[in-house]
Formats: sequence, structure tokens, C-alpha cells
Amino acid sequence: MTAYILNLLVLISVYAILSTTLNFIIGYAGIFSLAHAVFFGIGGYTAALVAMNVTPEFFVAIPVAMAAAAVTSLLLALPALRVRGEYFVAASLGLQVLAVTLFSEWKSFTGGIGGVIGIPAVEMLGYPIYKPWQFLLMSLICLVIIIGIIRILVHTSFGRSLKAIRDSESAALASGKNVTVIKTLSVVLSSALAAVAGALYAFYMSFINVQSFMLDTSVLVMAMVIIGGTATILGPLLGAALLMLMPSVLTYLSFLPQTEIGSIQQIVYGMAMVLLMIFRPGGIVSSHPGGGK
Amino acid sequence: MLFLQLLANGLQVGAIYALTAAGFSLIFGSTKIFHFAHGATFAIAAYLFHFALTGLGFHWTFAVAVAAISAVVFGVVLDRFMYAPIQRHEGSFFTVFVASFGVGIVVQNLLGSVFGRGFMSVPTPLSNSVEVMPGLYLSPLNGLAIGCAVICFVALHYFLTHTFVGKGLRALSENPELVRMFGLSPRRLSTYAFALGSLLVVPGAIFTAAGTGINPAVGHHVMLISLAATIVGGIGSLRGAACAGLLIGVAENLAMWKLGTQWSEAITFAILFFFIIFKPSGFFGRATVS
Amino acid sequence: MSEQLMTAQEIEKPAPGSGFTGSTDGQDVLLEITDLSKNFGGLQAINDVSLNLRAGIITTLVGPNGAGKTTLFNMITGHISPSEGDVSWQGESVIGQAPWRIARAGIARTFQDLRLFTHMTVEENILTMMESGSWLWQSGGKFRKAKRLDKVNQILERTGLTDKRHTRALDLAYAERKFLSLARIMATDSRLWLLDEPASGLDPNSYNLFLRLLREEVKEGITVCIIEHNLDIVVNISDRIAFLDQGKLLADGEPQAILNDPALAAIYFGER
Amino acid sequence: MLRKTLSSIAFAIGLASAVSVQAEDIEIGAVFPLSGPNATYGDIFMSGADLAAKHINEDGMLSGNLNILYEDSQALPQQGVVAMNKLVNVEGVPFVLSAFTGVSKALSTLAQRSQTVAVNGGGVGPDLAELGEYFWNVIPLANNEVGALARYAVEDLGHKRFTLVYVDDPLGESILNELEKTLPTLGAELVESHSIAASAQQFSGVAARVRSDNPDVVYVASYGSQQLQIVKQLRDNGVKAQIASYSAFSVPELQSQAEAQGALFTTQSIEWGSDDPVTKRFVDDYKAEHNKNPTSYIANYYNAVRVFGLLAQALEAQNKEITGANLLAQRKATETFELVGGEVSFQDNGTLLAPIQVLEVDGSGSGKVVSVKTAE
Repeated sequence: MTAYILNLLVLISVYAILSTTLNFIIGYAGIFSLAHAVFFGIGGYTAALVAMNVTPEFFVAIPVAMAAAAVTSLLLALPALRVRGEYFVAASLGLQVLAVTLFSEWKSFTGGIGGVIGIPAVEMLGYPIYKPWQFLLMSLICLVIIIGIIRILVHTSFGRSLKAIRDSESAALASGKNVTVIKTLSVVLSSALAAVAGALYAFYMSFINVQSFMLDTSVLVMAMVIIGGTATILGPLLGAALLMLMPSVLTYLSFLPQTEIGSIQQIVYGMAMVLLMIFRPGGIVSSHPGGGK
Repeated sequence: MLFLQLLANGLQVGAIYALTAAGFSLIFGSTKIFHFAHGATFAIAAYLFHFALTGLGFHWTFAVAVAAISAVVFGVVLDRFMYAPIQRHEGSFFTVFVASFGVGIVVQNLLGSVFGRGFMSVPTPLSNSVEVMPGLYLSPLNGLAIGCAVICFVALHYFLTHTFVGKGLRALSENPELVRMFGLSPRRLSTYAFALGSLLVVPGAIFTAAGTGINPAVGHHVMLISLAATIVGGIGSLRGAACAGLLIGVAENLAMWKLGTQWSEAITFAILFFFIIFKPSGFFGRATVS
Repeated sequence: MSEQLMTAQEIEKPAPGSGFTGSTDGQDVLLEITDLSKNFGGLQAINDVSLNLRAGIITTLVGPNGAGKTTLFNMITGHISPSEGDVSWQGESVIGQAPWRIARAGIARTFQDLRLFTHMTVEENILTMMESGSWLWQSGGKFRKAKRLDKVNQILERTGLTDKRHTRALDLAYAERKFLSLARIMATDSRLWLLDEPASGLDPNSYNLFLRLLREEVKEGITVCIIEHNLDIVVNISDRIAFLDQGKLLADGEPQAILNDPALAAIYFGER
Repeated sequence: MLRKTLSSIAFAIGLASAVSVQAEDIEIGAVFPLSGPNATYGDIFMSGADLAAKHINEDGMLSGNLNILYEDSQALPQQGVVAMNKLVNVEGVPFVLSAFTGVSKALSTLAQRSQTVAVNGGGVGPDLAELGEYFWNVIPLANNEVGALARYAVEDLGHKRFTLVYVDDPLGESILNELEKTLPTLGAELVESHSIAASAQQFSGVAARVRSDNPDVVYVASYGSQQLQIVKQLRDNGVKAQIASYSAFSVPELQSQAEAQGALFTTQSIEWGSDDPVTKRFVDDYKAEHNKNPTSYIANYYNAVRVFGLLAQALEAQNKEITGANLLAQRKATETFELVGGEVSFQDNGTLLAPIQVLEVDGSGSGKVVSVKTAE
């Protein structure tokens, strides 16, 4: 049982990293990306590649994964600088679909749909980490550090600039904000931190394939942010925990037909999205109930 | 010859995309509601058509009516009971989008639970191709789909330019205040927009059910394509959406000349991505950056 | 030619009673607009406008709706690039520069629809205006930070928003929002303020506070250009008036001269 | 103890526990797609496994009641690993039924680490043979199937030109490799191969290209609902060539599809009419229960559970604990197993060797056997 709970907790913390980093651009910068799974994937594949060919050292694999995601994220920054709202959502959607095709086709890097098998256990300064509780500790520390970084950022001048751009881009421009640099920086940062989640995921599962990095994942993470509450620190964490626990809890409801669990789970979160948007657009953890954006 | 065949296939697929995209574009253009659940409307129409025809054994005309009514009712209900309350309190683009997306997820899974998750298609001799010239095979469905799309567009054009409601809808996209001054309620026009926009998915849904077949995720795919077409064509421009839908259908198929099918979706979205970066206003759209 | 004429006029009749600067600072040209035109797909929004904004005085842009006043602002601040002509700020052209660069060079503006940072508190709204660095931190360390906070307090005090410090801009009353909009540009160190209908809809008390603030700032050496419809306000505050109609600058001169011109009045009140 | 904690937690949050079982129950797990687009396979696999458990319990082969715990993989690797984790760490089962190549590969690492036997009876990707000694296959893998079909099509039917339409995944690739290798040795050729995305729905373009290849045989390597669309659209678009495929075709939707009639496919050869008591009982009871003929998938998962029953029975007789390690040792010690389809033995790599039969889709629900090819 403990191992099962540890397993769930590891997955929750990985997804919490994703939702926290996505919230950084959705909630604070107003960049509604549906391509977060792309950077999750790039982080995972890069870490796997480094671990299998160079070294499974945490302090090598994770920075390389972050760098790879940061560089690729410029592709997302490009439309983010040009357009907003529905145009950007569509552009990020485009990027996500393109990335899935590339992940499936670039077999030397990703193994295609077959994926990458046998990713070695991660080592921290030469000490291998494979026991579930060690791994949980490591991912929790990563999560805490990332939350810390984001918490600090949103309370500094950079965070204020982001929020200013989110609320009114033209006014931010008129007040001397270099919108280009600020937006690019936020996208790069968010993507690089999402890559940490990807690397942890790859090490934990020791197997990754494209199915973990598709549009569904982007939507799931977006749902975590929205349901939990945008522009809050706690919201995305709560959202990640709720949505990751839901399938497990549902399997214990013996009166539900097993074959419908997957559908019921999706219906529940679809309904949650609808009802929240009607009655509480700020999400469950909303700093200002009733007030959306 | 392969080229011609692919072009013919592309035109049929493109006609269906064009109609669906036009529906989305009409709704989005006039009400500014990002109706992502438009794909769900498509799936519902397709499934109910299939069910009425093969499950209940209706005559095809009744099955078409069932599909049309269900699509319109679904669209209007969403407008009245979901979008209207959201818009009442400061409904931003994203709030609407998320709710709409949620509906899409719910519908997809409900359809899966009720009708099964497998692939279904309406058995019809119309989908059988005949060789019209060496190497070029066309099915009656090819012609019907294209013809039906043309008729729909002519009718739509007439409606928008010659009827009171149609003119109101066009005015709504330009200036909601003006509409109010002319004594039309934007709320009521919004209902018309949803009814009409939803109706436009019906031909596509029926041809898909009879041709390539449907599964619960079909709406999702169609929605992605119509979204791409709407933006490539220019938001708010029906003409643009239609042209772009056609373009995407053709591009998707012509791509198969040299590449595997796994690239077809990527090609659509590559077109979209580049349009957004280099010409966000699309073919015919007004410049509406930021 | 006409420019010289007007300058001469002003020296002859210094400071009409209506304006409140009363200084001769108005001779230095801070911002020079030359032959500016803007074409929106066949629609001539601005047609060959030349206008100078002189240092230390209040210039008011008047004219009927759609005259191109806001478009002119947008071109000065770089939000819109002109089809033709030039805008030079302290002798250097700003055409083609990014809006944020122009802002940092010392031109601040408000918007007709305010465009506050709605989900940020009043304090954050003001503070963020002082932080022009784009990176993750601001230069200057603790000392500068303390100075910034001092300045925020001062501005809050002067605009009467001290009590609302931690209120979101969204939750403010109408007049408070207008003052926040003003507070935001007070926080910048700009020399030129472009105000788009800053006083419209203000109650008498708020209006007086607004006038007092404006007077104080102009005394401190701020140059102001205002778009205003209310003729009372126009008369009350203007040192100079520029009259725009259908994208053209019809007149540019002293308030009395402009307001007494029957032809302009006819246009203004729509009796053409 | 574990179960107690579990139940109390489940009850504590107001939920009924799904696992209210007696202490003497013997449990094994299964990770099947129970929802999602491939759920139809899950239902088929379950019917086979459940029948085997029923037989084992009726016979009292084991000291306790055999119970199968099903978990949903949605045919996705991540869900598969989560489900496997639950089975291994919460339920502590020694033996897990697995399906689908991607899922099987994903959970094989966990199987190896936790010394839990994972048995595949559905996925046929050839690399499934190399997933460690705790991963077994009770199904002949695709390389055997492709060879058998190619030999039948070339030697018995005289076809020469093959075109392949394959899903771009490990299974599809292995079929491509196998065809490229096999056809030239038989004097036939693979004219062209068309890869498709796993999510693709429209194949009219592919059909046009296939037509212009002018093949004698179109080999379709897909699965689930997609293969139905491929077959329909190939036929709709004027492809008249012989359609051929592998065991994925043995699903009822395809067997009853009008366009698929006459298509060839392969499965593990099971002589349904055999007098062998195991086979006879399986076929009779399955027909009685479901009112239709069983397919090889059903037999495979029946066999998988039966293998467990036989091994566990032997272990209990020796007073050994039923653990993954002991099951593995016992399998290595056992020469042959009496399963549905006759006596079979495992290869050293844990994969079953069996003859392959070529069938023709004839609308009967299970296909008509046209040829049986021995394993090579």
C-alpha cells in the first residue's frame, strides 16, 4: 500500500510541477498555452538521452533537459509575442500537434511510438536514486524549489511587469515595459521548469513514449490549473492532486462498471470545467471569488 | 493521375471542413464566443443520424431531420444555459473556451459510453467508387458532398445578405451597439447564430458518417481543423473560413503524394502556425492582432 | 511661417487668464510633429498635421468625435506608426521606435478607457510604473527600493488613494480609477504627459482635486497635452488649444482666439 | 494487513471497498484496456481469462478461490504502469496478464524489478520476446504470423506484388521488416509501404496510392477501430486486391464487416474441433456462455490463466509459496503444458511456439481456416 501511495505521490508531484509552471504563464502572464506537454516531453526525452548515453547524473541530465526545453520554447514565444487570445491558443495547439508528429517520427531521439525503454535510475552525485521514497523526496524537493522560484518571481518587479502585460499590454508598453523580453523570458522560464517534470517522469517510469506528451496531457494540465485556480500558488497544486487522485478513487467505487471508469473520469473533469467556469471562474482556490478575467 | 485522385479526395474532405469551419466562424464572428464545443455538435449530429438510420430504422430523410434538430438544439442550449451565464459576469475569452472545451470532453465520453467507442459507419452503396477515367475513382458521395457544400454556401450567402436576421448577424459582428439601436436583441441574434452555425455541421456530419466513418473523437479532430481554417481564413470571414477549409482538405490529401498520412495533421497545423506568425489576420480577415 | 506668427502672438499676450502656468517656458519646443499623416486602409485618419508641444504648458486637443485626437496620441507614443511625417522628441525623431522606448524617453500617457492593471492592487499599479527594467530584478538594490516605496506613499497621498492601497484596480470606484490612471503616470519620471479625457465624468470634488494635481505638476515642470471635450475644462486649464477635425489641424493658438472663432464653434457643435 | 489498511482508508473516505475478499483467495492481476478506443479488446481478453478462472475454481485446482483483479490501461503506457504498480504493490499479486505492445514494454521493467510474472496474450510485437525472464508470451509473435501469411499468399495463391499499410509503431515496423525479409526469399516483392499515424481516420489518399501501386495483396497492419476504417476505405476507393492482415483481425466488428469479407488473416492455430479435453471444454463452455465461437485471443488469455493454475497447483503440491520467482522456476522445470490447442512448450525466452493458421473472413465470426503453417 505504501508503495502505491508513494507512486501516486510521485506522479502528483511531477504533475504539480507541470501545473505550477503552466500557471506561471496562464495565470500571471496571460499566455494560454495548450502546448505545455511539448516541453514536458522534450525534458523527458532529453534527460533519457543524456542518462543513457552520457551519465544518469541528476545535476547533468536536468540542466541539459532544461536547456533543450528553453531553446525550443522560443518557438512558442514567437506567436506569444505576435498575438493574443484565441490566436495564441490556436498557435500553441498547432505547436502541440506538430510536436506530437515529430515525437512519433524522429525515432532516433524518441523511439517513436515504441518509446525509450530501460532508462537507468537517476544518480545524485553518484548515488543512485531508485527507491520510491527516495524518488518521492527528490521530486518533492524539486517541486518545492520550483514553487519557491515562481513565488519569488511573481512578487518581484518581474512578476508585476508580467501581470501588467496580462491586464493591459498597451498600457504596459506605454509605461516602458519591454514586452518582448518579458514575455519571452516568462515562456522560456516556464518551459525550462516544465522540463524538470519531464526528466523526473522519464527517470521514474524508466520508459517514456509519445503517448505521455500528447494534447490530452496539455489539456489535463490546463484543467489542473483552471480547476485549482489560476494566479494562485495553491490552486495548481490542489488541481494536480485532485485530478491525479480521481482515477484511483474511482477504481475503488465498486458500483461503477470497470469499463466505464475512464469515461466517467473524463466526464467528471469535463463537467468540473464547465461548472467552475459558470459559477466560479477563478477556480477552487480563487483569491477573489466570482471575479474571472 | 494520382495527383488528380488526391485532388478529388481533397475537395470532398475540404468541402466538409469548409462547412464546419463556416459554422464556427459564423458563431465566433458574430458572438465572439470561442465555441470549441462545435466539434461536439458535429459528433452528436453524426451519431444521432447513424442511430436514427440504423438503430431505429428511420428513412434517411427523417434521420437527416433528427441530426439537424439535435445539432440546433444542442447549439442553442449551450448558448442559453452555458455561454449566457458565463458572459453575464465578465466572461473572458478564456473562461468561455475552457467551459466549451469541457463540454467537448463530456460529449465525447458520453457518446462513447452510449454508442460504444468503436468506429461506426452507415452502410451505403453511395460510398462505393466507380472508375470515371483510368485511375480516377469517384464515389457518388464525392459529388454529393461538394454539391451540398456549394448549395449550403449559396443559401447562407443569400440568408446573410437578404434577410433581416442575416443582416443583423452581420451587423452584430461589426458593432453590437448599432444592433441594439436597430431594435434587435444581441441575445436573440446570438441564439440565431448558434442555431445557424450548428446547422452547418449537419451535412459534414452526415457525409462523414456515411463515408469515412465516425468514432466519439471525430468531433475533436473536426474542431481542430475548423479552428485552423477559421484562423487561416481570417476570423469573422465566412468566405475565408470556407476557402481555408477547402485549402486544408486539399493540402492534407496532396501531402500524401510525397509523405505518409501521419504528416497530414502536422501539415494543417504547420500552415496554421505560419499564418499566425506571419499573417495573423488570415486571407480575408481584419487585422486584429492583440 | 504661421508658427512664427503664433509665437509672436503669445509673447504679446502672455498667459491668458484661463491658463494657469503663466510662464514663458512655452517657447521651448519639447515635441515637434511635422507633416504627420495616417492612412487606415483608405481612411485618412490624420492628414498632414504639424504641431508643437511646448515645454511647461498645457496644450489641449479639441475637436469632434473621430477627429483623430487619440490616433495622434497613438502615433506619438509609437503604438501606431504613421504613414508619413515625423515626430521628434527633444530634437530626435522617435518614429519607428518601440512604444516602451518612447515611454522610457519621457513620454507618458493615459488612455480614454484607462487600461488599468485591473487585477493588481493600487500599490502594485503604481510601483510597476517605476520599474522599467525588464529582467528578473531591478538595479539599485535596497536603497532604490526604499526610495520607490517613499514615492508610492507620496503619490497615494496626493491622489487620495492611500486607503485603497491594497484594493484591486477592478474594485475601485469610477473616480478612484481615474486617479489611479493619473497616479500611474505620476510614478514615471516623464516630462510629457498625454492625457486622454482625464476629467470626464468626475464629480466636482474630484474635479477640483484633479485640477490641483495638474497645477502642481505643471509647476514642477511637467508638460501636458490633454484631449478634452468639456469646454469648461478646456477653458479652465488650457494654455494653448489645437483644434482637429477629420484628421486635419484647423487651428492652433490661444484659448480665447480659438473658442471665439465662430467657424470652429460651428464645427465643434456639429453645425456644419 | 495491507488489505485491511486499504479497506479502512476506502471506508474512511466514505467509499465501499472494491476488494472485499476472503483471506484464502488467490489473486492474480490483469492490465487490460477497459476504456478508450481499444476497450473492445479488453472485453474479449476478459472473457477468456474469466472462463479459465471459472474452470480452475470448479475443478478445485488450487487451495483457494482464484480471483482476477482487473485494472484499466486504456492501452496507454502510463496508465499501464500506474495499474501495474497498484497490482504489484497494493494487491501484491505474483502474476499479471498484460496486453498491447506499448503497455507491455512499459510495465516489463516493473515486472522485472518486483519479480512479478507478466504474461502477454495479445500484443504481437517481436521485441516482446526480449523483455526479461519475467515477461512471457502465450501468443506467437508477429514475425511468425507474417511468414505464414506470406507463404500462403505466394505459394498457394500465386500472388507476387505486396503493398503494406502499417501503423507507424513498433508492431507496424516489425511487420515491415518481416515482409521485407520474407518476400524476396519466396520470389515475391514488397512494392511499396505506406505508414499511417495511429490516430489517422481518413484513408482515401492512402487508398489512391495503394491503387496506383497495383498490388496483388494489401497487407494491413493496424488494430482496433482503425483497421475497420482502412478496410472500408480501401474497398470504397476501388482497391480490389486481396487484403491480408495478422491476428488483430480476429475481432467481431471486423469479422462481420461487409468490406472485410474475403480478407485473409493469421492466428495461432487452434483446432477448435479437437477432441483434446482441455480444448473441447473451453470451446463448449465458451459457446454455451456467449453463443458464438471463441477466437484465438480468447484462447490465449484462457491459456495464460491456465498456465498460472497449473504452475500454482504444482507449487502448492510442493508446499512452496506462490511467488513470481517460484512461478518462473516452476515454468522452467515444466516441459510441456496442456493448453487449449494441445500440448505446447515455452521457448527459453518465455515465448510460446505454436503453429499458425491462415484464415479467411467469412462472416461466421471467427473466420474459415484455409491453411495451417508450422512454426519456423
